[in-house]
Amino acid sequence: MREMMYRDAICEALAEEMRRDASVFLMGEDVAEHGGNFRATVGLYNEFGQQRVFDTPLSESALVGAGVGAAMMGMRPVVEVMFADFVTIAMDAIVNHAAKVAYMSGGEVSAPMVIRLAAYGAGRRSGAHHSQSIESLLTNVPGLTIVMPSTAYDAKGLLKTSIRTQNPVLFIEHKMLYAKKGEVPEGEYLLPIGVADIKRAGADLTIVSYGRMVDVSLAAARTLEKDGVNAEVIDLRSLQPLDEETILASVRKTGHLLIVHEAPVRGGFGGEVAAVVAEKALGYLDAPIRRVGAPWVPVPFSPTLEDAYVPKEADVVKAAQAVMAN
Amino acid sequence: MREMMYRDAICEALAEEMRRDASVFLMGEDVAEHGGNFRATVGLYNEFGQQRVFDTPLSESALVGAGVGAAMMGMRPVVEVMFADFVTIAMDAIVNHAAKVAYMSGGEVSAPMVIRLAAYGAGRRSGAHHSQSIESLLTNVPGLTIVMPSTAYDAKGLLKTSIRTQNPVLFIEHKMLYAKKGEVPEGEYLLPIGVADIKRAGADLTIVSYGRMVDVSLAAARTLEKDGVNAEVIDLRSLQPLDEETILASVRKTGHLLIVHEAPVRGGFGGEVAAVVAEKALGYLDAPIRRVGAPWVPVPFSPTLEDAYVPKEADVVKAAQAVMAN
Amino acid sequence: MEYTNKLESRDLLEMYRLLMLTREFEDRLCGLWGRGGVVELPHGSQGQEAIAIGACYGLRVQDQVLPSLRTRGAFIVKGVPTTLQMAGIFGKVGGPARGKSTTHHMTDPVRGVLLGTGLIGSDIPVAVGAALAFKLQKKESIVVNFFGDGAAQRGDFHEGLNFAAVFKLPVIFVLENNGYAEYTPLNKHFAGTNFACRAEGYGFPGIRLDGNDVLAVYEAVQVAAARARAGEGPTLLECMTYRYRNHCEGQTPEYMRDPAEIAEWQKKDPIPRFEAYLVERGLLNEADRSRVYAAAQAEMDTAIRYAEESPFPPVEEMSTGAYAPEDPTLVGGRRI
Amino acid sequence: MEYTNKLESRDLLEMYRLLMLTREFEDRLCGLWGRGGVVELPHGSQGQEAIAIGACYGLRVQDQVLPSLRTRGAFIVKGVPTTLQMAGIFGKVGGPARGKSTTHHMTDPVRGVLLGTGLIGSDIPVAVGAALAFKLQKKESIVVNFFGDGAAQRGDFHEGLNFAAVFKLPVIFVLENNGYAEYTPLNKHFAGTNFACRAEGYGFPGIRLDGNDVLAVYEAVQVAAARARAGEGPTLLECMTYRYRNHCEGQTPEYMRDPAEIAEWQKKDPIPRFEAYLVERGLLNEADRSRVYAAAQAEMDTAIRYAEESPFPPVEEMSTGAYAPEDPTLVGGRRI
Ligand SMILES: Cc1ncc(C[n+]2csc(CCOP(=O)(O)OP(=O)(O)O)c2C)c(N)n1
Ligand SMILES: Cc1ncc(C[n+]2csc(CCOP(=O)(O)OP(=O)(O)O)c2C)c(N)n1
Ligand SMILES: [Mg+2]
Ligand SMILES: [Mg+2]
Repeated sequence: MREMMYRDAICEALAEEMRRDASVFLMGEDVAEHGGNFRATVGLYNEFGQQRVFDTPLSESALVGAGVGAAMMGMRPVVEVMFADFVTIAMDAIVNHAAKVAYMSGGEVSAPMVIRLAAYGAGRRSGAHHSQSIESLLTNVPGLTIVMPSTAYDAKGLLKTSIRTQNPVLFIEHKMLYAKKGEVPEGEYLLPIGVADIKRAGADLTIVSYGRMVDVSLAAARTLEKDGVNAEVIDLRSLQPLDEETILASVRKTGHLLIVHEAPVRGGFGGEVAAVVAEKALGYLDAPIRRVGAPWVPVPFSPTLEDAYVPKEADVVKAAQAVMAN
Repeated sequence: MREMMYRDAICEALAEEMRRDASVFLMGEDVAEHGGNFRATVGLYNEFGQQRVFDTPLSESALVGAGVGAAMMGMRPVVEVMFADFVTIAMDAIVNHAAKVAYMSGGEVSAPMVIRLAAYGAGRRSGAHHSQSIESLLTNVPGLTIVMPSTAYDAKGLLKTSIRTQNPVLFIEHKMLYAKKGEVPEGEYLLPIGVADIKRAGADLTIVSYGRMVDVSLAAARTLEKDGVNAEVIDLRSLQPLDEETILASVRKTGHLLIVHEAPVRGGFGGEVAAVVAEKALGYLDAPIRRVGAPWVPVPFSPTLEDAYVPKEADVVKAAQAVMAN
Repeated sequence: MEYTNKLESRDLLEMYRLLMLTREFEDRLCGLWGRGGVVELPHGSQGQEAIAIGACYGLRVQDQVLPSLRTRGAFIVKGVPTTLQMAGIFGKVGGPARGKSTTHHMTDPVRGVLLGTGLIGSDIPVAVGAALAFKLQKKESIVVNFFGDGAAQRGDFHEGLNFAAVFKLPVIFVLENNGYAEYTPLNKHFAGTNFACRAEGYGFPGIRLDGNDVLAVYEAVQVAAARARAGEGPTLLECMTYRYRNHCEGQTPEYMRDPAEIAEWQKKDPIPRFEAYLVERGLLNEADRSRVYAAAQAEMDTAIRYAEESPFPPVEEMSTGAYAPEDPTLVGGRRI
Repeated sequence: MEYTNKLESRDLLEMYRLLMLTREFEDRLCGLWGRGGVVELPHGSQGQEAIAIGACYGLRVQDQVLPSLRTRGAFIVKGVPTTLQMAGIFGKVGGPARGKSTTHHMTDPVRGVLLGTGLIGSDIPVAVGAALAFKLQKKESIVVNFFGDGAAQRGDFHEGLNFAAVFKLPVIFVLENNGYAEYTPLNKHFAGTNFACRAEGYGFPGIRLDGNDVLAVYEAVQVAAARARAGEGPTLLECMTYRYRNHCEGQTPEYMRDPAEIAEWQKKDPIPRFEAYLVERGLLNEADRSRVYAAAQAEMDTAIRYAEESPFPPVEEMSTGAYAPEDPTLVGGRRI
């Protein structure tokens, strides 16, 4: 099958949806001629022109707020917020406006828009302000949909769906995945949001992950196999909606759960996953639930420190062994 | 013992600390002559004058950002952000500046400041934008301290401590607690942050809660007593640091855990508590962990809807019974 | 006075009726507060009605308004029924979103009222985004966004106005400068001499005008609207005014303000002023005045009765509606 | 020229040295990029050095600066060792915060450099807050905050400047207008004619000046500083300039820009310009020039060697330090 990079899959999804629906447009900082800080919008300006692909002032709050206004008036904005860390500037527009349109209007209006956070996560020596995993700042906000793809295939299919939903979607891309290649079929396809993907089937241990940590978990699963531990790796793909069924079915089968994300452990989304299982499949657990995530510090800059900060295969393997030891 | 209202306990804490330390000052919208939207700063302007108690423009981002700057230069600002919902506007100053000062400066500087969110929570028919429980927007951010007092006594002791710590503290007050009376001793006292309080001892069921839901949990515990269920109610008092030991000791004793907060369940801080227990005391659990929280919608305005939205004693009792049924 | 001169007698009388109705709405509402029934905290706009009426009269149905807390008249001119507004204020199912939302920030997509927010100033970028939609859709519609002097200190004011300027969007910013943000007087939150000059910093016209002169507001908005419809971009109108009531109900009107200041502004009340103009032009006499007033009273009687009789929303509706319905093949999983 | 006239020859020569050293720092850094060693992405300030040097020369030790991404010279004038800066850029333990932070936003409390942020524009309120502290502490110190034309479109610019105005804070806002925010040219993010006029909207002076004239910048900052120290409040200085390099390393310098535009600005380069002035005043000859240049080269050799030799920080340090140490009787529980 055709191979393409995660960033190109995103770009292709945008192009296809813009061709299909004239109300879709893209705005953000340097997304037009420059093609986006992470080069995920290259060529769109040339194809669609400046009416549909345009740069905005350095104003993340207005950028997202204007997206909400445009969405309420019948457009389908795709808004690129350059680094996910910058979402803190647009929090109000997201939490207090976009997320509340449907409910506050009694269903008369909605805000169908995609806010692409391009990108989250550590690994590029960018320091504390350009490296955060910020998803759990947004996971307690009713009205939002939160998608975090881990492969080119998922990114394309989920982005196309995100653009077509009737509600605001946070589409959170990992900066270390943009250059990652993966199989993407030629024709059009959509992937449903809210359906986790079992990236690797296994019988002994359930590893729940999302975003960049899926690959780390998969690598760990391969290593664990050598130790005789057959791990199932579930890629949540979206945190909201959460596919509880896939998680629960797996845990009922394996009896062991490990949750892996890049965000710090305390207050991270892993707690939610653990809580769902501790409520709905407690009796199936043969061992304590463990979580792997970053330590409780900001993302450090220096390579040695940053590399130590990001959860690695060895961390996942070690935690998995601890789970299996019970 | 002397009785006083939660709001007056807050005011007294501020006054005492301002008398003690000339670097403490208070700023916010209408905190001076008006005495604060929730009347928790009445009289401070008269005592301390406008150099130390002053109103600011309607600019929450600058308000908190300026607090960070002042704190770095040796002051101890107490900043009042009127409704907790407005913290979304100051997210960047909190998450990307205040929280990172100590780490990014390698310990050379810190930002000792208190950000009073006055106030969070539903119950006043204020609609979706003035009623949210926003704590879990902040619980995954290393560098922050998060305090949520449930009584006048705790509010005073914890606020005084918050002002004296070396790091930024989010001090989150519930609007329905301001008029609640409680015993507050005459003399000075401090309460340690990070130490949960067992508001009611019990042997059968652990209820973990914080903020306004502590009273609701206590009421439920009294009702449950009649059914022969002896519930222990733990008031976390601070979410960061989290007092894991008190939670774990209780669960090891009771074998049953119910978590109660006002924020929506999904992505709420209850997940974190559940995860800690599912990792560290799983073997002691005799029943699935349950959580009580708001439904997955914005806070509605109409009294019938808002009353149905906020978790109530009956909800806690029902969930407790479900836990105990196992 | 290009536009004002085109107003016919019936327009002037209609504006007068709208002013009276808005005042009556606010007076009745504030009067009811504390006596049961009213659930939404009133933020009375008495004294400021000329801004809403002058600005919205002459807008098209498709034009969108985004009112401030203090722009009751915008809902009224846009035709949002007073029954619906009052039922909303009472928290009843007959109100906006069947009671889920306050009327303060309600939307009425058909009549052209955009969904606002309780976060003062945050609606400015949203209004700008609606104008962006109009531009992209090549529509002739415009957006009129109202906000106060307090809101003008929010970062969103700055980002929103600059954004609108860069893309030459069809939006009019109506700044209701009533000299206070809650209890903070202007001189404690602003060190400049006027807000209108801020427009220069974005590259479009800013004008300060008498917000208690309904025709001056009408004229200024019509000029700005023509500019906006012609693709020439936004305008900032700083309308000088004053509110008689406190920031919201619950205190005496003169709480933290000098009663003399209030009295001084009452002399410039927009309603008697417009009345005098109409009388002078021979368009209104005492009997007309009484008739208009009686009609406003009657309408408010009806609205209040409607609000009282409307039931509270059924509890089951509370937990639904956070999302617009989705095609189930697109979105699965559990929404909780 | 009240203040400039007071500059002695040695001041002028020192400013020249600082300009040269800053340019050399940036050139060497950009040259090293991509060849191993340099970890922090360089955002070269070549062409803009006169702003930093002019603004910071003449500040007191206690005065705080908060540099932009493009104000290398501020660190240099403030005396932050080039060894420390370069080690930081290399991600070494000899850098700021022992490698935990980039140098872009480093702090040096003793020399008077405030901790910045990677969120462009968000440091403005923080600088204002530092000035607030000075005011409350009744100190004579001031804060100088640097940021670009892009940053001036952030809400924090607006809130920060208004806040400073209301409280008459001792802060100087130095806007480095280099005509671009990343790849977006000014005319795509700004529809006004200048930024200086925005100050009027807050009620303090705003001045546009030639940012490539080190003495013009010095003079303007000194005037503003005197004003600030006298308790008269802030000033906005819009310094017109241009950067030769791209937004950051990684593209060719002329990426998305007209090479003619770059060439045009190179004619106005602040360093030859100041050189010519010094030569004309008889303060500098070719030999001096070479000596200063050689010294800058030598200093950078040392800095780079130091950076190369400094070890990477020990991994154990990564997970500590999110909090300043607390009295354990005040804070317990688990920090994770
Ligand atoms: C972001 C935000 N900050 C503070 C408040 C609280 N608040 C409500 S109205 C108001 C004052 C608004 O002043 P102005 O914009 O002048 O409008 P006015 O009430 O005078 O019409 C404040 C501070 C709020 N609702 N939102
Ligand atoms: C809040 C925020 N938005 C976007 C960025 C990405 N970014 C970094 S520098 C920059 C442009 C800054 O332009 P300007 O302020 O003019 O400074 P210059 O680089 O021209 O010196 C942008 C958009 C950022 N770091 N922070
Ligand atoms: Mg006002
Ligand atoms: Mg620039």
